[in-house]
Amino acid sequence: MSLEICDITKSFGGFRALDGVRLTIETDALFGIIGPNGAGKSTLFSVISGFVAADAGEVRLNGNRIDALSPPQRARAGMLRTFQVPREFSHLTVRENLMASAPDQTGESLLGLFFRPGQVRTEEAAIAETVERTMAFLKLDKVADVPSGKLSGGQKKLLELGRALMVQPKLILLDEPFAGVNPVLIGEIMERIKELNARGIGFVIIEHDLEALTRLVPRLAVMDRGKVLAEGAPAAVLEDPVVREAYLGGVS
Amino acid sequence: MFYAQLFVNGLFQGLVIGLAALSITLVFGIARFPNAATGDSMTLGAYAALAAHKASGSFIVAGLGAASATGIVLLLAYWSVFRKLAGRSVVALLVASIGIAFLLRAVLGVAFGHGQQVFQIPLARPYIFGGLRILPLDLQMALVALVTLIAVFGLLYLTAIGRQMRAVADNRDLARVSGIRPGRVMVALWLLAGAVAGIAGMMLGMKTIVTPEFGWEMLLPAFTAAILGGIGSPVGAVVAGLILGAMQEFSTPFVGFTYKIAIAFLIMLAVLLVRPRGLFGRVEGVR
Amino acid sequence: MTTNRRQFIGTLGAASALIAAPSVLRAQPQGVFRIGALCPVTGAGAPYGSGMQKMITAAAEIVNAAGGAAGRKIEVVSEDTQTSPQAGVLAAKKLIDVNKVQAILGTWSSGVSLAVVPLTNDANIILMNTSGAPALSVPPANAKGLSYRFQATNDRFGRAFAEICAKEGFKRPATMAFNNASGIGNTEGFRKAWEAKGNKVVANVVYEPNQPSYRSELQKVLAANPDVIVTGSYLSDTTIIMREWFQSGQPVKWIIPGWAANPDLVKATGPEVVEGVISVDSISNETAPSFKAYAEVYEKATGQSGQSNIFSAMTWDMVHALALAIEAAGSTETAAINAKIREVSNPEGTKVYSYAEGKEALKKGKINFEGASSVLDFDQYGDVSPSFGVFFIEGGKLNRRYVVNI
Amino acid sequence: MEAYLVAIGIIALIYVLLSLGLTLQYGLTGLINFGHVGFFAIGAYTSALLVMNGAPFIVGFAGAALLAGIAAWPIGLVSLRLRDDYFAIVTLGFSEVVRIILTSERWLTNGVQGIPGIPRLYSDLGGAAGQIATFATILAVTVAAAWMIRRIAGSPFGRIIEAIRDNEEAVQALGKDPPRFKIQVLVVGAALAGIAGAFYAHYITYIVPEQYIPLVTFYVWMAIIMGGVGRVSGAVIGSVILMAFLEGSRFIRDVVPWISEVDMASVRIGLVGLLLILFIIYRPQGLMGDYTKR
Repeated sequence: MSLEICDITKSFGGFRALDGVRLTIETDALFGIIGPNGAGKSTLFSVISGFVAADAGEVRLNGNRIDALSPPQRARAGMLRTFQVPREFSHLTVRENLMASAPDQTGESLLGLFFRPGQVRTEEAAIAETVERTMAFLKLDKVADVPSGKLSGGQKKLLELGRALMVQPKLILLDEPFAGVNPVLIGEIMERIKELNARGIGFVIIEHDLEALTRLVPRLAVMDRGKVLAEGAPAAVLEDPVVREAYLGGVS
Repeated sequence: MFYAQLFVNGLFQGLVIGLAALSITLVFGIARFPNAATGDSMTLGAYAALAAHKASGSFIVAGLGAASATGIVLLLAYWSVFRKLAGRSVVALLVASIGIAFLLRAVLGVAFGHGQQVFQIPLARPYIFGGLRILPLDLQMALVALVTLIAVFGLLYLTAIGRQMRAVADNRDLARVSGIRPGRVMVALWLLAGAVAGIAGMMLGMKTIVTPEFGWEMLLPAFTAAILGGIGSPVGAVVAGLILGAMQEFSTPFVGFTYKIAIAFLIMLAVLLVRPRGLFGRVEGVR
Repeated sequence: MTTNRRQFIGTLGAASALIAAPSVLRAQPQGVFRIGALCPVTGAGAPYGSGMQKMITAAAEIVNAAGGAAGRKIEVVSEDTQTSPQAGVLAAKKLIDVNKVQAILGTWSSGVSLAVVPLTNDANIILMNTSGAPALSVPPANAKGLSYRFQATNDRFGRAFAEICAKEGFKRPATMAFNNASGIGNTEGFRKAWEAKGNKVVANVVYEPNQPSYRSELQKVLAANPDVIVTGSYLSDTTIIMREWFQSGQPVKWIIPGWAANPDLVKATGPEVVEGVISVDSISNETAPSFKAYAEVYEKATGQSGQSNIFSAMTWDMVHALALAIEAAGSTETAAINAKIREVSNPEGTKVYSYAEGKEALKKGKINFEGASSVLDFDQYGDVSPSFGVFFIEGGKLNRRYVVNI
Repeated sequence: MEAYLVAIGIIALIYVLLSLGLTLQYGLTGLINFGHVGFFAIGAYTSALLVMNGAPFIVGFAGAALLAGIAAWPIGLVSLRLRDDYFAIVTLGFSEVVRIILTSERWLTNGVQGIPGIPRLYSDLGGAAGQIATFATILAVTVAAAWMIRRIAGSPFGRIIEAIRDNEEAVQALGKDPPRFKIQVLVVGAALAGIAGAFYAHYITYIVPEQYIPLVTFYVWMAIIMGGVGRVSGAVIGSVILMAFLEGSRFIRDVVPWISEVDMASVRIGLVGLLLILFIIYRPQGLMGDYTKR
């Protein structure tokens, strides 16, 4: 079971954001991607999740090509993503954000809403229960009824993770989950990720914070200028001279 | 020959559409919203040109009057309305621009009355080129459009402020980082977009008659041309205006004179669905 | 929601009770006959509307000065239609329900008249309009015969055009119509009348308002090589068309309705362009004493000449015809008044030109009121048939050559 | 007096119905529909033509809702692919095309001559009673529509459309297809406008293409912006203010006599413009507060 990224290339105007990226990631792994600004990390996520179409290359999930699938279809296949800048539904409360994320609700269609009210009520009760558990797990229960636009940056990151969890994911792509988050909360989030991974959910994590990432993931890839420079265990990768040259700017 | 003549008629009408579309595309590219006040700005330009023409008897003065009056009024609109909406949604700006359109029309209606006004232009028989009738007035009009375009493109490509405008249009954040002051760019933008709309209004007024309502009707074809040309592309807007004008007239033997107005809409729809970035547009999508 | 529903039912009950209230509440004050002046004071009809309204008030004052009608004073309540059917309906509702008027006078555009006439029919009161749409003559609009039209229908205009066309010896007419009820009404009326004479129309073009140019439309019409073009047009589009036609250089004659081919057109295009254009207009009864009386009052009220607004001559006549019918009926019942309107306006009878004169003559026998806008004879549909003046534009002046009666 | 108020009430309720449709589309979902009047026109013509050809009123109204809804379908399909502002322009163009079709297809719509003599609701009850019954019917329909929209707003469906309004891509990232929701919203809002159109046709009894100009759309926008975007109470209050404005302008000349009659139409449209600008700048949440203050 794996996510395979084969020779993905993507240009914006004359700028080559991804240049033949090739990676294979086990879907139950904890996998990190690091790289400087503009290395193409977020673009890679957008290509994997279907928001940006690649110019060339293939994306396979469990051996099946998914390039033709729309972003929602990819999400329904169990591969969720979060965004670098949190995209909470700002006028909805935390609870509503999570309830909205539950999949396959009868009340999501107007016909179901008006003609199967009993079914809708039953489902709502079940979803509410799941939401309570998710909020407790992510320690969001204190802000359950706060409009999500008013949350702190870290809480928004947690909420994004929570929404993804509501969809019963197999693999979550986390885009900079620690950026702008206070250190205490970073520890918290890392614990949650480890717990979830232990339950079989895979993570691919883009991160700036090298130190945080090396504590979390057993394997990572380094990207620069749209290319993967190296891949492997953090210690080995960081010793790679090419990586040191490109990413760490020669700092020893 | 019948069709060739229709085609030529359309091209000259397309000049006005193209200039209006140029004003829209400048604003859309830089201020990032569809300015629904463009049509009524044209009306303002036409009245300003009328007044200047009556006072001076010179069409050059009339053109300058149209350009400066409309530019200044749009700049005032920017200062008093659009600037206050910075950071708000596109809807807010769009609705505000409709408000400005209505307000302009009302003021012009009260100030100049609802009766029609005309430019006192001596009428002349057409030149005939191989059976095609071409009016001297249309040729003069084309010259005015050409001068306007040269001025606009000169400004955009040869001056510092023009380069800054294009930089902001390309990437606002990048432009800010590189030290461009958006305030100055916006002032230049509104003056320029207003001046172009004003000239377009004067041309429309010279071809037809001037009433307080006449500019609004140009909005749909002008938006269409802006989209067809590719939002943010000045060259595209003008070329698309010409194409649109020609297509509208060319279609009349087949669809009649009523449905030719709907042609603009169908073209717009087709472009948006098939090639959203238009003829000359950048990659930036419409989705 | 429950409170809402209860409140709603309560309100509904109260409202029905009030409206179904005994007729005592609805009765008019003694000694007054109230009429509604429902004119296009704002909107597209604004150039005429306020003059029309003023003439209704002024004529009512004259009637009252002569002792009123059937012993009652005429009282006028004014409202604005905004030249919009929706606003017109609301205004008519107000006049009928709040002011309890017994007749509504002065609706102008066909859209407003067509929307108001069901209300006046329901309320069983008279409506007098100046609209052109043929639909107003027949049921359902005029199902009760309570609606009177003081303006020539568009159809009649068209027939006049055909008459002139024949008289001038044109053989190959084409038409150009502004795409609205009045524009198409004119050219369709022309086409029907012309084809009824066994002739053919070589081209028909309908064009849209507010176009930057009508060159392609013209091109199509001229391609048929007509010797005359008959239009159903307005001033603004006619201005553009005439200028573009002149520049095309193809010789052709024009027959244009008077509201488009007028001194404003000459001013807009210059005299050279419109030289020889034939302008057709329904003409007021300008030699009659009634017109003189009207024109005097109109000039005093507005500072403009009586000829500048034919619709206000019509509203002037409305009050006169209505008041004379009331006087003749000796009653304020709608049915009784309605029965007398044709009797006091149409021949046979002593010709009278003012209210006082008519009131006096009524004592002796039948009268025939001759109005300011026309001789005011209503046909079976309640339509007048005014005369049409045929004007030729010569050297920038409109010279009347002859008059056509349909 | 009462009958006049009932008449104003009927027109006001027609605007409430229109505003409710827009509240669902723009207020809750964020769709900038600038072509509302097109659906209003489709409803008016559909019901008028059906009833005048012998169909019962209920069929006329159902047809109006259905056809307006169906017309929204292709517009919905287009909306899937367009950004907000483009969608606004497309819908504006759509309503103009509707007007052009109504003008041109004379065999069906009688073109610019319009359709006179459209049957009124409850005409057999006679003037006052029929009027009250009409008012009661449209009130009942409006209350039902308001109830439906509140129900939608508080439902799983409502959560998603508000989520779409707040961030469409995030909704996609959760495995949900925004187009599915947008189309439903457009169809329901259009159907409401269609029903409003049917009421309008059977109340005014005369319809003509020139009644269906974009200004009507912007009247409705003015109503919801003044009332408060995304709230049922906002739609109601906004429509009441709009009606007071439209009818009340009869009295403006009494207050400011130096405005000539001819200029009143200009003053009216200028005030619409000014109010739009002022509300957008200084009170974007409207009088009743918008969805942020629910």
